[in-house]
Amino acid sequence: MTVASDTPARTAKRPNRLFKNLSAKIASIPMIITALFVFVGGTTWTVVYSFTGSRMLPKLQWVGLDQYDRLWTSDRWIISIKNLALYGFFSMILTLLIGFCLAACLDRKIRFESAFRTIFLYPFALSFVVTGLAWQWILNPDFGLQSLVRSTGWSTFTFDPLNNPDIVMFGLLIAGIWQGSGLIMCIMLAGLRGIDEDIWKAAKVDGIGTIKTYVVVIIPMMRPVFITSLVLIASGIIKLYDLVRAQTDGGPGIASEVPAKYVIDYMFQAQNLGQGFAASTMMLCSVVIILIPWAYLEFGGKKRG
Amino acid sequence: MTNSVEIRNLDLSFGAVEVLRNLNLDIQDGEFIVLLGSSGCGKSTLLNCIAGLLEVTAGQIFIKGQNVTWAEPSERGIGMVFQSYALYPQMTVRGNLSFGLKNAKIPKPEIEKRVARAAEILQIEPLLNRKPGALSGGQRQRVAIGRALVRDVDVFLFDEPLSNLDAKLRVDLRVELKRLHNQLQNTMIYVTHDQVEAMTLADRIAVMKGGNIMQLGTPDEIYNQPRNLYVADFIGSPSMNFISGNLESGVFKSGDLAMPMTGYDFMSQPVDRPVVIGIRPEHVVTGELVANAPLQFEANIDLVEPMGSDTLVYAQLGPENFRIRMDGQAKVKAGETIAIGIDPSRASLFDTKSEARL
Amino acid sequence: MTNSVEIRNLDLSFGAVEVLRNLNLDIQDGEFIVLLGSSGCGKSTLLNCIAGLLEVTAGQIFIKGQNVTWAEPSERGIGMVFQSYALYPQMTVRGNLSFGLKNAKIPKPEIEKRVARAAEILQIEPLLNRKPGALSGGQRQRVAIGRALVRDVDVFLFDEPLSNLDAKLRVDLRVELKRLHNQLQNTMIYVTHDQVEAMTLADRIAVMKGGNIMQLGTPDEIYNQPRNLYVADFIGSPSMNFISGNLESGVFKSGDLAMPMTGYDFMSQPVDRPVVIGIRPEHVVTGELVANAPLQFEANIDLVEPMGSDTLVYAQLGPENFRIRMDGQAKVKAGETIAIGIDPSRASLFDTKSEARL
Amino acid sequence: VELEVTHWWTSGGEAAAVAKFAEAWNATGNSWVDGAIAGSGGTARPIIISRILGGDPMGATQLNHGRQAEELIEAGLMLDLTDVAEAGGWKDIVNPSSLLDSCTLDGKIYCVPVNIHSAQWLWLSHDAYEAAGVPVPANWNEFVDSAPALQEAGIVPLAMGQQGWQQNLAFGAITIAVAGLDAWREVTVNKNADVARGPEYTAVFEAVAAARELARDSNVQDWNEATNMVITGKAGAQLMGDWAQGEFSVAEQVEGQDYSCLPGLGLNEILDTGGDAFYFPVNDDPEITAAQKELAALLISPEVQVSFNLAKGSLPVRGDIDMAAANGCMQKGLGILATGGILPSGDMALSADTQTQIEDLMAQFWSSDMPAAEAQEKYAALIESAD
Amino acid sequence: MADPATLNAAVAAGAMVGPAGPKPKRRFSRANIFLYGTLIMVSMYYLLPLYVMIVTSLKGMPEIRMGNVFGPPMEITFQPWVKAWAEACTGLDCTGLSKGFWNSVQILIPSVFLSIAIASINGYALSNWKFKGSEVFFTILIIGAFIPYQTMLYPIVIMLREIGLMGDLWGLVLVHTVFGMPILTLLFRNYFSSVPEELFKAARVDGAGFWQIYFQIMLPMALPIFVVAIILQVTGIWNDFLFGVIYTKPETYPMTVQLNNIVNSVQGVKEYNVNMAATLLTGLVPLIIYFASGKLFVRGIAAGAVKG
Ligand SMILES: Nc1ncnc2c1ncn2[C@@H]1O[C@H](COP(=O)(O)OP(=O)(O)OP(=O)(O)O)[C@@H](O)[C@H]1O
Ligand SMILES: Nc1ncnc2c1ncn2[C@@H]1O[C@H](COP(=O)(O)OP(=O)(O)OP(=O)(O)O)[C@@H](O)[C@H]1O
Ligand SMILES: [Mg+2]
Ligand SMILES: [Mg+2]
Repeated sequence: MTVASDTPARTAKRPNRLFKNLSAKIASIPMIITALFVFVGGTTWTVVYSFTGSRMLPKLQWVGLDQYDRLWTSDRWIISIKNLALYGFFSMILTLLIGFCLAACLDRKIRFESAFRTIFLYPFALSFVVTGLAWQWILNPDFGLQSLVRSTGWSTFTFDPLNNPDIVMFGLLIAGIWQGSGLIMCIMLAGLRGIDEDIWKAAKVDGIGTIKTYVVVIIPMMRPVFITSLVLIASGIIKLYDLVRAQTDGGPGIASEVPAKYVIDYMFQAQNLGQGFAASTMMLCSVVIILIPWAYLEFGGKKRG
Repeated sequence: MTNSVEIRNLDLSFGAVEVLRNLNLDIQDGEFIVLLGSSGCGKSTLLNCIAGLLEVTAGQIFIKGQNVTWAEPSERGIGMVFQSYALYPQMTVRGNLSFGLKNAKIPKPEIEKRVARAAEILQIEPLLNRKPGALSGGQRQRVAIGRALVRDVDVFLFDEPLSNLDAKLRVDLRVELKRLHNQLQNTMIYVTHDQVEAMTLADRIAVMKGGNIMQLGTPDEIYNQPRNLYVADFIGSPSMNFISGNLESGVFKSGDLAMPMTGYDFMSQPVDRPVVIGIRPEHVVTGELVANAPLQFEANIDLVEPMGSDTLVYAQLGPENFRIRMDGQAKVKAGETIAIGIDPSRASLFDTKSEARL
Repeated sequence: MTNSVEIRNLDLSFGAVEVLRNLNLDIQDGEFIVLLGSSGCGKSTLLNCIAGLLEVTAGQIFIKGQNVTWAEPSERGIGMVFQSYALYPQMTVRGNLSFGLKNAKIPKPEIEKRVARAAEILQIEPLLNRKPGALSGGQRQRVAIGRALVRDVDVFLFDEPLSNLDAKLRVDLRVELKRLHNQLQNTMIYVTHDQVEAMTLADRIAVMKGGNIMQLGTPDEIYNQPRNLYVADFIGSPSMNFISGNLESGVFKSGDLAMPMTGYDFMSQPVDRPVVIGIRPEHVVTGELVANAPLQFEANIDLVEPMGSDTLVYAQLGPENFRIRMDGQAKVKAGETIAIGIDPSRASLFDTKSEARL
Repeated sequence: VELEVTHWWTSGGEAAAVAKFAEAWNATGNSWVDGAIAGSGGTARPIIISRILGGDPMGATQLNHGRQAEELIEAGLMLDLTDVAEAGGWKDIVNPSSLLDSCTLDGKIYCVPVNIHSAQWLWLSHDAYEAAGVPVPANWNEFVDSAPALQEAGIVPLAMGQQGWQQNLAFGAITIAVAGLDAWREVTVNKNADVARGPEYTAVFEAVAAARELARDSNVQDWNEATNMVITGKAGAQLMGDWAQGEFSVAEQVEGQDYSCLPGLGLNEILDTGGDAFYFPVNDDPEITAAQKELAALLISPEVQVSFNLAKGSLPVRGDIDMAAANGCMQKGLGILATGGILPSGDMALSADTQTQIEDLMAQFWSSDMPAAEAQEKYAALIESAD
Repeated sequence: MADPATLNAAVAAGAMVGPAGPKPKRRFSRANIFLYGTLIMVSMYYLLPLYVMIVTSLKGMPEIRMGNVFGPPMEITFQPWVKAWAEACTGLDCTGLSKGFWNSVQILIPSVFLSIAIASINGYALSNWKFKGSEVFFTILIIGAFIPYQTMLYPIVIMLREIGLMGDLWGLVLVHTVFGMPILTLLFRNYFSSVPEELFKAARVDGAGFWQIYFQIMLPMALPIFVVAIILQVTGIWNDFLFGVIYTKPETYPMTVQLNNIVNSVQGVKEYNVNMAATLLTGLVPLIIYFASGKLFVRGIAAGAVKG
C-alpha cells in the first residue's frame, strides 16, 4: 500500500473545535452563568460599590476609602470581629477536638455505633433558627439550666451566658458546636475508616499504645481530612448569622454581634449600603485569606487530572 | 529444643465463620516457611494469630517455647511486614525504623546502632532521612523489612510483602529476601499466593485450603510428590495434566489407554480402584527423547504458545486436553501431530474419591 | 490493500507533556499485534488514539484505508476491551452486549442474533440475564470481549484485558483469546506489560519505550534478535546476562575473558569498539552438554531458586553476576562451582554507545 | 381590590390596632392582605425596602416617617399623594403640622401620617410599689430615689428590653428630662457636638449610667416583655413610648389604679411627635394606584383615626376629632399636644444610619460597664460625623 | 512461665498447659467503662435540646412558669402543637405555621429537583467531558461556595428584579439553585470522577452521546449520591432563613421565617410551649428525612467530603 495522504479520499478536515462536545457546553451554561454573573459579577459589584457613598440605593458616588475608615473605627465592627475571632477560634478547636474524639470512640468497634452516630449527627439536620431557639430556652436563667442547678440546693450557681456580655459568645458556642460537630465527626470517622488497617497492626507490633497511635501516627495521616474539616468549619463560621439572630440577636447590647449581622443590619436597617458593602468586602477578604492557603495545599501541591 | 514456633489445635472464628480449624504447625528454628494458598484460605488469619493481632478462639501458640497465646504482639518477639508496607507516612525512614525502639525505651545509642545495622543490611542508608512518600515501592518494602529487622526479633512474619510490586522488582526483592534469610538465619513465616515465590523461597511450604494445611513439605516434595489432587493441581503453571481412569492390578487404564505403572513409587500396596493420573507438562518428553520413554503416544497440536525460554503446546490426547512444555527453540505448529512420551515414575496417582496420593 | 490500521506521524501531547512522538505503525489485516512496554510508556495512549478516545495532536490514523483521524469512536469500526472490564453495572449481560447495537439503531432481530452468536462463541449463554456484579472476573472479561464481538468490528483493541485476573485464570483466558483470534481472524491490537502474554499471543510485538516503538517484530525475533539493549533487557525473565567489554577484530574481550564471536550473525561488518554482550540464562549450558559448547567457564553458585519446572541459579562469573536457567530436576547447591558453556551464535552483541545490535 | 399592607405591628395591642384599619378597609369592599413582619422596624424595614427595590412592591407599607424613605422617593419608587392630600385638606387638619412636613419632599406629599407617638413616658407598676411599701413616684427623680426600696423587695426597679432601640429611647427620654429641651435640640437637630460634649450631657450620661444599674436584673429582650414585667409587678417601672399603653389595655389594667404613666418622665410637660406613616410604592397597575389613594384617604379619615388610635394607644394626627373615649394616659398626651409642648422626633432629624450607630452605642453602653464619660465622647463623635 | 522442659513434655503428651484459647476479659474493663461513659455523657448533651423541646411543648403555660425546663410534663397537653400549627399569630395573620409549611414545600420541591438536576449534569460534564475553560468555571464555582452570602445578597436583589422574580417563589427557587450548585457540583463531580473512566470510554465506543451516557449509564449508577444530594438539599433549603427572609414576601414566607416571626411576636408573655412546638414542627421534616436515611447520608458525606 502506498502512502496516499494526498488523494482526496484520504484527507479529512479537522472539525471546528467550538462545536466539539457541544452538548457538554450547552449543559454547562447554568454553571457558567452562575459562576460568571452571580459569583464573579455579584462580588465585583459589591466590591465596587463599597467605594461609594451609597445609602438606601446604590449610587456611583465615589468616596474612596471613607467607608473602610468608618468601618474600622466603629466599635460594633471591632466587637464583631473580635467576637468572630473568639467564636471561630474556639469553634474550630472544639469542633475538631470533639469531632475527632467522638469519631475515635465510634471507631473502637463499639456496640450501638449507628445509634450513637445518629444521636451525634441529628442536630445537623436542624436549622440554626431551631438550634438557637432551643438553646435560648435551655440557657434561660429563670427556667433552664441555672434554675435546675439552683433547685438542687446550690443557690449561688450562676450560668446565664445569654445575659452576660462577657460570656455570651460561649452561649452561642455551645449551640454552634452542638449543631456542627456531628458532621465533622462523620467526616473524621470516614477518614479513620480510610486508614489502612495494616498501620494499626504495625503500630501494635511496635508496641505503641492506642492513644499514642492516634496522636503520633493517625492524626498526622489524616491531614487532608483535617484540612477539609477546617475549611468546612471556617466557611461556616464566617457565615455565622442565623444562629445569632435566633439565639441572642446580637445581645445583650452588642456583645454578640458578628460581621455577617453587621453587614445585613447596615445594608438594610441602617440603610447605609456603602457601609454594608465595605463590611462584606472585608469578610470576603478574610475568606480569601483562608482559602488561598487551602487551595494551595489542596490543588497546588499535587497535580491531578 | 528446636521448635521456634509451635501452633497447637488452633481454632479461629469470626462470629459464626470458622476460618481456621484445629490447626497444628511446628516451625523449626531458622526455617523459612511459606504459607501458600488461594485467596481467602486463611493465610493472613493464621499469620495474624501468630502475631497476636487476632485473638484465637481456641488452642495455643508457642514462640521459642514460651506460651504467648495471651501475650501482646510487641511482647512476642516477632516482626511483621505487610503487603501495603504500612509505613508511618509522616515520619522519615529513620523515624519509622526507630519508632518501635523508642517506644520500648531502648537507649539512644543502641537505637542508632541498630538502625545503622539494618540500613546497612538492606542498603537503605542514603534514604534514612527521606519520607516514605519519596520512596519507590521496592524501597518502601525494604524499609518495612527494616522495621522488623531493628527489633532483633526471633520470628519474621511476612504477609504477601511483594504483591504490590511490579514483576521485575518482585524478582529482585525475592532474591534479596532469600539472601537476607541466608545471612540472618532467623525463622521466617511468609504468606503468598504466588507459587513461584513459594517454590523459590521456602525451606518448607504449607499449602492451605479452607483453613486447613493440605500438605507441609519441601518445595521439591510439594512439586514432585503432591499429597493430594488439590496440591497437585494448585502447584505448577501450566497446571498438571490429569487423566481419569482405573487402576487395575498395577496398570492405569483409561479408554484405549493402558499404562503399566512400573517404576512408580506407591505409598502403599496398590489396590484396584478409580484413580486420576497426573503428569506435569515438562515431564512429557518429545522429540528424540521419546524413544527412551517407557510409554509413547501421538498427540495433535492444538495451539502453540512460544514463551521465549520455552514453548507451551496445547495438544489433544484422545479426548483429553494435554499441556506440554517444550524447549524455547522447538519449532512446532498448530495442526501437526507429534510423538510424546511419558515416564510413569514421574507421574502422580490419586484416588478419585479421597483425592489422596497413592 | 492489506493494511488494516495505519498510523502516520502520530503526535500526542497532554499539555506540555509529549507522550507520543512521530509514531508510525502499519498493522496488517488479521494480524495480532501486541504493544508491550513498561508502565507509562504510552501504550494505552496509543490505543486510545486509535479508538478515537483521545484527540491526536498531529498525524493521521487510517482504518481499513479510511482516514478516521477525526471520526467518532463509534464510527471507526473498532471494539475495545478494558482492563477493568468497564461493564455497565446496572444492565444485564444481554443489555451490555446490545447497548452499542441499540445506539446504532440496528433492528431488534438482528441484535438478538448477534448477541446469541457472541454468547455462543464465548460460552456465556447461561449468564445472559445476570448483572455484571454476579459474575466472576473471568466471566466479566468474557462479556467485555463479547461487547466488542457483537459489533462486528474490523479491529479489536485490548487494553491489558487480563491484568485484573489471578494468575491461573489469566493463563486460561489467554489461551481462549488466542483460539478466538484463530477463529475470527480479525485484526487485534493488544496492550500489555506482561511479556509472557506478549510472547504467547502476538503475531508481531511492538516494544515501546517513552512513546517510541523500539522494535517491531515476531516474538521469535524480539526474543532472539533484540534490536537494542533496551529490548534485550526488557524481554525475558530472569533477564539477559550482560557483560561489558570490547570487540577486537571479531573477538569479545572483557578482563581475562576472550570469546571469539565465531558463528555470530553480525548485522554488518564488525568494527572494533566498546560493546556489551548479552546471553540469555537458558542459553547457558551446564552438565554434560558443556563439553559440546564452543566456550567453557567455571562459575561459583551464589543462590539457587527451585521453581519446579526449572531451577534458577545465580552465579558469579569473574566479577559479574550471572543467571543460569537449569532443569527443574537439577541438583545444585549454593557454594558449589560448576562448569558452564556459552555458544556465541546464540548471544547478542550491542554497541555500548548507541545500544544498537551489531 | 386586594392591597397587601406590610407593617411590623405584631404585639397584642398593635395587632388589635391594625385590625381596625383592616376592618375599615374591608368595609369599603376591598380586601386587606396583612403583611405583618415580626420584630422591630429594624427587622422589617430591610424586607420592605428590598421588596420595593426588587420590583415587587406591596400595596402600602408602614415606615417611620422622616428620613427613612427619602431615597426611595428620590428614586421615584413612591406614589405621589399630593392630589389626595389636597382633596382631603390635610394641610389644615394634620396637627402638629411637622408631621406632614416630614412626608413632604420638594413640595409633594408622599406619605400618610397615621398616629403620633411620643417616647418620653415612664410607666409605673402600683403592685410593685405596694409590695415594696413605698408610694408611687411622681417623676423620674423620685423613681430613682425609690429604687433601693424596690430592690430590697426583690423587684427589678427598671425593666429594660435589651435591644438598642429601646435603650436609645430611654436615653432620649432621660436626655430631655435631665438636659432640657434646648440642649437636646442643639445636639439632635443642629448636630452640635460641642454641646454633646458639654456639662448638660455629662449629667445625662451619668443619669443613664445610674439607670443602667437599676435595670441590671432585667433579662428580657422585647419591649413588651419588659412591659409585662411592669404589668405583673415584677418590675417597678419601664421607660417606653406611649404604645406601651396598648399592652396595659390588653391586660385590662386601669390607669391610676393598676399603673401610672408619666409623660416627659413627670419633669417636662413635653413630648416628641414621632409616629408612623404609610407609604404607597409606585405600581404599574392603575387600578391598584387608585386603590392606594383610596386607602390613603381612608387611613386619615376621622373615624378610622379614632378607632385606630384608641386601640394602639397613640395620639391621632388630626386635632379635630373627639377622643373622649381615650383613657387617662392618652388624655394626658392630648393635653400636652394641645398646649403645643411638642418637639420633632429623632427619626426625622437623624438618618437611619446615624440612628443605628447611636443605637449600637447605647446597646453597648447599657449592657457593659462603659464609663459615662467614654460613652459621652463616643456619642459626641457620632453627632459630629452625622449627616 | 513454667520450666520449658516440663512444658514441652506436657505438650508432647497432648495436654493443654498454660494459657489457651481467648484471653479472658473482664466484661467491664476500665477502657470500656471510660469509652461508653464518655459516649453516653456526650449523647446526653446532644439529646438534651430535643428532650427539652419535646417536654416543653407538651406542657401548659402555668406549669412552665413554675420553672424546671427539664421536668417531664405533669399534664400532657397538645394544645401548644395545635396552636403552633394553626393558630399562632404574626400580626393579624393567625394561621400558625401551616401556611409557612406549605410555602416551604412549594419552594422545596422545585428547588431540590432543579438544583440536583443542574448540578448532576454539571458534575458529569466536568468529570467526563472537560472542555477548555470548564475547570476555570468550576474553580470559580467552588470558591463561590465559600464567599459570604452577604457580598451577593444585594446584587441578587437587583438580578431578581431585572428578571421579575423578586418576591416570587420561583425567585427563591432560583436562589437556592444557584447557591446549592457549588457544593452539589463538587459532590457529583467527585462521584462521577470515581466512576472508572473506562466505563465512559466503553460507552463512547458503543456510540452513546452526551445525554445517552448521562441517562443510561451514569444516572442509574449515581443513585447513592443522589440520595445524599437530596438529603443535603432538603435539609439545607428547608432550614434556610437568610434567603427566605430577604427574597420572599409574607405570603411566600417559608417555615423558618414564619417560625422566627411567631417566636418573636410576643403577645404578653412568651409562650414557650407554643414556641417549642413550633420549633419542633419546623425541624420535623429534615429530622424525619434524616432519621429515615441517616445511613446513606453518612456514607455519602464520607464519599463526597473526604475525597474532596
Ligand atoms: N474481620 C473479618 N470478619 C469476618 N470474616 C473475615 C474477617 N477477616 C477475614 N475473614 C474471612 O476469613 C477468611 C480468611 O481470610 P484471610 O484474610 O486469612 O485470607 P487470605 O488467605 O489471607 O486471603 P488473601 O490471599 O486474599 O489475603 C476469608 O474467607 C475472609 O472472608
Ligand atoms: N490525561 C493525562 N494527562 C497528562 N498526562 C497523561 C494523561 N494520561 C496519561 N498521561 C501520561 O502519559 C504517559 C503515557 O500514559 P499511558 O497511560 O499511555 O501509559 P501506559 O503505557 O498505558 O502505562 P500503563 O501500563 O501503566 O497503563 C504517562 O507518562 C502518563 O503520565
Ligand atoms: Mg491475606
Ligand atoms: Mg495503560
